[in-house]
Amino acid sequence: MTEFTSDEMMTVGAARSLRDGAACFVGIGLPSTAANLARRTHAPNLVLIYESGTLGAKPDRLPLSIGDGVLADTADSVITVPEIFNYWLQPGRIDIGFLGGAQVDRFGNINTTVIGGDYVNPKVRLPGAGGAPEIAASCREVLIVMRMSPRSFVPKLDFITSVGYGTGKGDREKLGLRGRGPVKLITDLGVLEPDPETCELTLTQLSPGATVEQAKAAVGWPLRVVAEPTVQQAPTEEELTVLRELQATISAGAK
Amino acid sequence: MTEFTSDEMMTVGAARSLRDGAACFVGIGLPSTAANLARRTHAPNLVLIYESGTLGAKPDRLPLSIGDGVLADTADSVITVPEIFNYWLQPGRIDIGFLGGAQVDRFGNINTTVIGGDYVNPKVRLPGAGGAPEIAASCREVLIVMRMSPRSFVPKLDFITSVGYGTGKGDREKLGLRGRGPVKLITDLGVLEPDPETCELTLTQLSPGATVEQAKAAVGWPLRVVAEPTVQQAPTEEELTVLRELQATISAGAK
Amino acid sequence: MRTQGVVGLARILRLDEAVAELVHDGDTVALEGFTHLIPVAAGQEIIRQRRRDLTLIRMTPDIVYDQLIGAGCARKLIFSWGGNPGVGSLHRFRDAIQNSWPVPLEIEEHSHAGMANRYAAGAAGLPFAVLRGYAGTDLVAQTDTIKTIECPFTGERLAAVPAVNPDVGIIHAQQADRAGNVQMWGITGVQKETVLASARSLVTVEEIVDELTPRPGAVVLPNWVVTAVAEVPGGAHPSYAQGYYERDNAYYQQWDPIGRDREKFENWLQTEVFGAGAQQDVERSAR
Amino acid sequence: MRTQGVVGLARILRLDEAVAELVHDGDTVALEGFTHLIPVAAGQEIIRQRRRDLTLIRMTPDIVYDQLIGAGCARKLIFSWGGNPGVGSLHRFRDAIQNSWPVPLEIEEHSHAGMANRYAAGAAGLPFAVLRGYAGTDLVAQTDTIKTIECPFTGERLAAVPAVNPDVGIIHAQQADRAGNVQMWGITGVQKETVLASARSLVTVEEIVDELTPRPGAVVLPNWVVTAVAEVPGGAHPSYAQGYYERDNAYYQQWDPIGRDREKFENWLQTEVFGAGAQQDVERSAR
Repeated sequence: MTEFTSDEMMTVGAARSLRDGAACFVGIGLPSTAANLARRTHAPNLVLIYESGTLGAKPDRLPLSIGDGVLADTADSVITVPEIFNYWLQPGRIDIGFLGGAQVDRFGNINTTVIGGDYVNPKVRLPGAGGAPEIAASCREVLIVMRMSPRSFVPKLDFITSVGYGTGKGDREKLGLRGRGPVKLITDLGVLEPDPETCELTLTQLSPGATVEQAKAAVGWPLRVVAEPTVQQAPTEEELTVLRELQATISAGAK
Repeated sequence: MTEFTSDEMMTVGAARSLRDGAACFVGIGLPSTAANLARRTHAPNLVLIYESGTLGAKPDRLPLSIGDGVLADTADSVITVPEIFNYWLQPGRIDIGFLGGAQVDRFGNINTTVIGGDYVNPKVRLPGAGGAPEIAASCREVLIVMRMSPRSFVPKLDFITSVGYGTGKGDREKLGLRGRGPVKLITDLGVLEPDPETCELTLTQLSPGATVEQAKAAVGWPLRVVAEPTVQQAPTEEELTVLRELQATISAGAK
Repeated sequence: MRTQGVVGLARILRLDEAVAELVHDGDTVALEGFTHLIPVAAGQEIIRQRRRDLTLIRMTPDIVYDQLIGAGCARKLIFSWGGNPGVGSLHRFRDAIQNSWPVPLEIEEHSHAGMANRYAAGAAGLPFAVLRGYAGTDLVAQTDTIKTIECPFTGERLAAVPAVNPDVGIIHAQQADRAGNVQMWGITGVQKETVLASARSLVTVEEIVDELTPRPGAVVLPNWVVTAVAEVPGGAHPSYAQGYYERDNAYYQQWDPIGRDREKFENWLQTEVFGAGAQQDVERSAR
Repeated sequence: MRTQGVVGLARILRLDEAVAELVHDGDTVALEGFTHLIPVAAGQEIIRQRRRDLTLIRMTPDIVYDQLIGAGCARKLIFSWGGNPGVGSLHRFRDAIQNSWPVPLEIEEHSHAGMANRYAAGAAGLPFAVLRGYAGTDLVAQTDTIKTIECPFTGERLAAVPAVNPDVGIIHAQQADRAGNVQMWGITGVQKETVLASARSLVTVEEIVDELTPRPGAVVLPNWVVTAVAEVPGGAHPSYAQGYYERDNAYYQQWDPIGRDREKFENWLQTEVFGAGAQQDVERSAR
C-alpha cells in the first residue's frame, strides 16, 4: 500500500463525509481540497458553493482563493455576496458547511478571532469571522476539520466566533440556530462525533496507526472515547492519486 | 396651427415637465407616452425606468405594458422586481414618478383601490395599489396626470391608496415620506400646483381655450386659482407629429 | 424552502402529472411572472384538475387568475394589482369580491413593494421584511399583514410585512436542461424568489435543451432547488416568452367580453379548459 | 445615495484628480471587491495623497488595506475578515491593533453575512437590516452595531445591523463607456451595493470602450449613480480582472515579509507609492 500522511488521511476522511448530490458550502484550504476530491471520486454530483457567490462551481484545478476566476467560469450561476448569504445560506438550503479554526472546544464551538489577552488587546489577532458564524448556524450539517493539538483543542475558547453546540444539548434550539450543528470533527488522528445524549464531541474513529492515548494527549480537555473506536479505512490508491494530482495543480497555480 | 385634442395637450404638458437627464419612473398609458415623447423631443437623455425592472429603457415604439420585451431589449440593465423597488425607488434615487388614478383630492392624494360602498363590499373594485404608494412616497417629485371631472376630482377619497400631501403641509414629513410629493397635477383643462403655504393644489395654468369656470365646474371641491393663471403653450408641430407617430406604433402593436 | 433533510433534484414530468402531484386542495399557491413568462398553462391545468380552496398569491393577478377565480379554485387572493393590463378590469375577480360568485373570495391586499419584499423575505428564510412603505395609506387599516417596526439604531419607524412561503411556487421559463437546471432571461420579476420561497416548485419551460448557454441577464435556478420541470411550449401564452413568441395582445382584449359574462365564461371553461382545447394542451406537454 | 436634488452623470477623470476631489480627511470610505476586482490602485492613490483619519470599510481587508493602515490613513476599520488570503495574517493591521502603530486603530467587527446586509440596507435606503446571525457568538458583546429585533408577526428574535452609507464608495470594474456607464462581470461581490450605498462613488476601470457589450452575468451601473470613472489598466493588481489578467499569487506571498517589518514596509511605501513606481501609476492612468 502507498504511504500516506496524516494530513492526507484527514483530507480523505473529510471527502468521504460528503454525500453525492449534497450542496456543500466550501471554504478555501483543506475543505476545498476535500470537496474537490469527493467530486472526482465518489460524489460526482456534489454541488460546490463558495461564499464569493459561485453556485455549482466545477473547477478543473484547486482554486487558491474563494474567489478565483475558475470558480466563476465553471459555475452554474454567479450571484452577489448578499444573495449567497441571504437566499442560499440563511434559509437552510445548504446541506453541508465546512469549517476550520484556530481553537475548538468539546462542544464544537470555534474561535477564529483572537487568542490571548482580551479582545481589545489580544496576544494574537486572527482574521475574524468571515462567513463562519452563519455557516455554523444555518447549514444543515457542519463538518469541522482541524489538526489535533492541545493548543487548538482547548477547554475554553478565548473567543466564540462560531457556535457548535454551545454549552451542550439544547443550546442550539435556544439560540434559534436551525442547522444540526457539527456532526463530525475530522482530525489527523481520528474523528470525533457528538454524543447523542450530551452533544459532547467524542472520539469514534481512529486514523490508521493512531492510538487513543495519542488522541487524548492532543486534546486539552479529558477526551471522551466510545467503547470501541473503529479504525478509518486507509486512503485508497485512487483517493491518493487524485488528491496528489489536485495538490499539484495548486502548486502550479501558486507559481 | 394644427388642431389638437385636450388629451394631446395633457400629454404634451406632461412631457414638457420632464427635465433632460432626469430619471423617471414610468407607468403604462399616458405617463409612458409622455416620457417617450419627451425623450424624442427636448429630453433625449431622460432615463426611463419601468417597475418590471428595466433601467434606462429606450423603446423604439410605445410599450403596451410595463413589461414589454422591447423594454428589456433596449434597457441599460434589467433587474429583478425586488431590486427595482428596494435599491432604486426606495432610497430616493428616482427624480420623477408619474401617477394617475380613479380619484384625486385637493392635496394630491390618490385612490386606485375601491369606489363606493366600503372596502369589503365596494361598488367598484379597482386594480389596487401596484407600485403607486411607494412611487408617491419616494420619488423626489411626483407628477399626476388625470382628466378633470367632478367624479374623479373629489372632496374626499373613498380610499387613500397613495399619499400626496395628506391633510396638508407638514403631513409628508410626519409620515416619513421623503420625496417632495406631487409638484404638478396635469389635466386636460390645465395644470394645478401645490400652494406654497398650504400645499392645496391650485390652478396655475390653463390649456389653450379652457376657462377657469370650466375648470371649477370639473372639480368636486371649491377650486383655488392663482391670481392670473397663465395659458399653456399649445403643442408645437414637432410635438404633435412625434406624439401621433408614437401613438400609431401602439395601435400597430395592439393588432 | 426545500424541506430539511430531503435531498432531491428536479424531476422532468408531464404538466398534468406535475400539477397532480404538487398542487393539493387547500394549498397556498403562487404563480408568478411579471408581465413576461406568466405560467398560464399551469394555471389552466390547476383548473382542469378542479383544485379547490386555494390561497392564490400573485403580485399582478391578470387573466389566468381571473380564470382560476371564476372556476372556483380560490378561497383567498393575496395580491398588489389586479387587472387586465392595458384593457381594464378583471370581471371574474370583481364578481367574486362583489357577489361571492362562484364562491366567496377573501383578499389580502398589498403594494408591489410590499409583495416583492414578502417574496424576498420568504426566499431568505426570514419571517418578515422591512420597507419604507404604506405610510398614510388606507391599506394599513384593511390589511392585518402590515405592521410598524422601529429601527433599533435610529428609532425610525418603518413598515414590516410577513414573508410569503407558498406550498407551491409555479413559474414559466424559457429553458431547462435534461438535468432540470432552469434558465430564464428578459424580465424575470420575482420568479427566482417565488421558487426559493416555496416548499415545492414547478417550472414549465418552452423547451428542454441539451445544454444551457449562458446569456446576458439570465437567471439560473439549479436543479436542486426545483421540484419539477414540465416542457410546455407556449405555456406562457397569451403573455410572452422572450426569444420564443410575442405577447398576444388581442387575447387580452378578447378576454374582456368573456370575463364580463358568467355564461360566456362557463362556455369558455367547458370549451377551452375541460374540452378539446384542453386535450391539445396535455398532448402538447407530453414528452 | 446621490444627494437629493443633485442630478449628475459620471465624469471621466484621472485617478489622482478623482481621489483629490472625492476623498477627504475624516471620510468614511469603502473600497470593495470580493477577491476579484479589488481597487488597489485607488487605495494606493489615497495613501499617496496622504489622507488621514479615514474610517475604512471592507468585508475582506487584505493587502491594500494593510498598506492603507500601515501608512497611517485610517483611524477605524469596519470589517468581517482581515487576512492575506492563502498566506496568513496582515501584519500592519495586527501592528496597528496590538501596538497602535503608526496610529491607533479602532475596529468594528462583523460577520460576512452582517456586512453584506449592511451594504444592502445602505443601498436600499433603509436604516438597518435583519438577518439570522451572530446568535451565541462573542461578537455581540464586542460590537455595539449588533442588536436584537423581534418579528412583529411571529415574535421570533433576529439580529439587526445598521446600514453602512460611506461618504465614498470605490470599486474597480472591467469597463466603462464614454458616457460613464460601468460594466463588470465574474464575481461581483458587494460592488453594486457599495456604489448605491455611498454618497459619492469612484469606479476605476480596465478600459473605457465605445460601447458596452452585454455579457452573461454582468452587472451594469448606469452613469447617473456613479460620480467619477477613472481608466486605470491593471488597477486591481495583484488581484485579478476576469478577461484581463490573472491573480498575481506571488505578490500576495511576497507581501508577507514586507508587511511583517516596519522598516521594510516604510521602504516599500517610499519606493512603490511615493517614489518612481508611483509616478508610473499616475502616468498609466493619464488619458
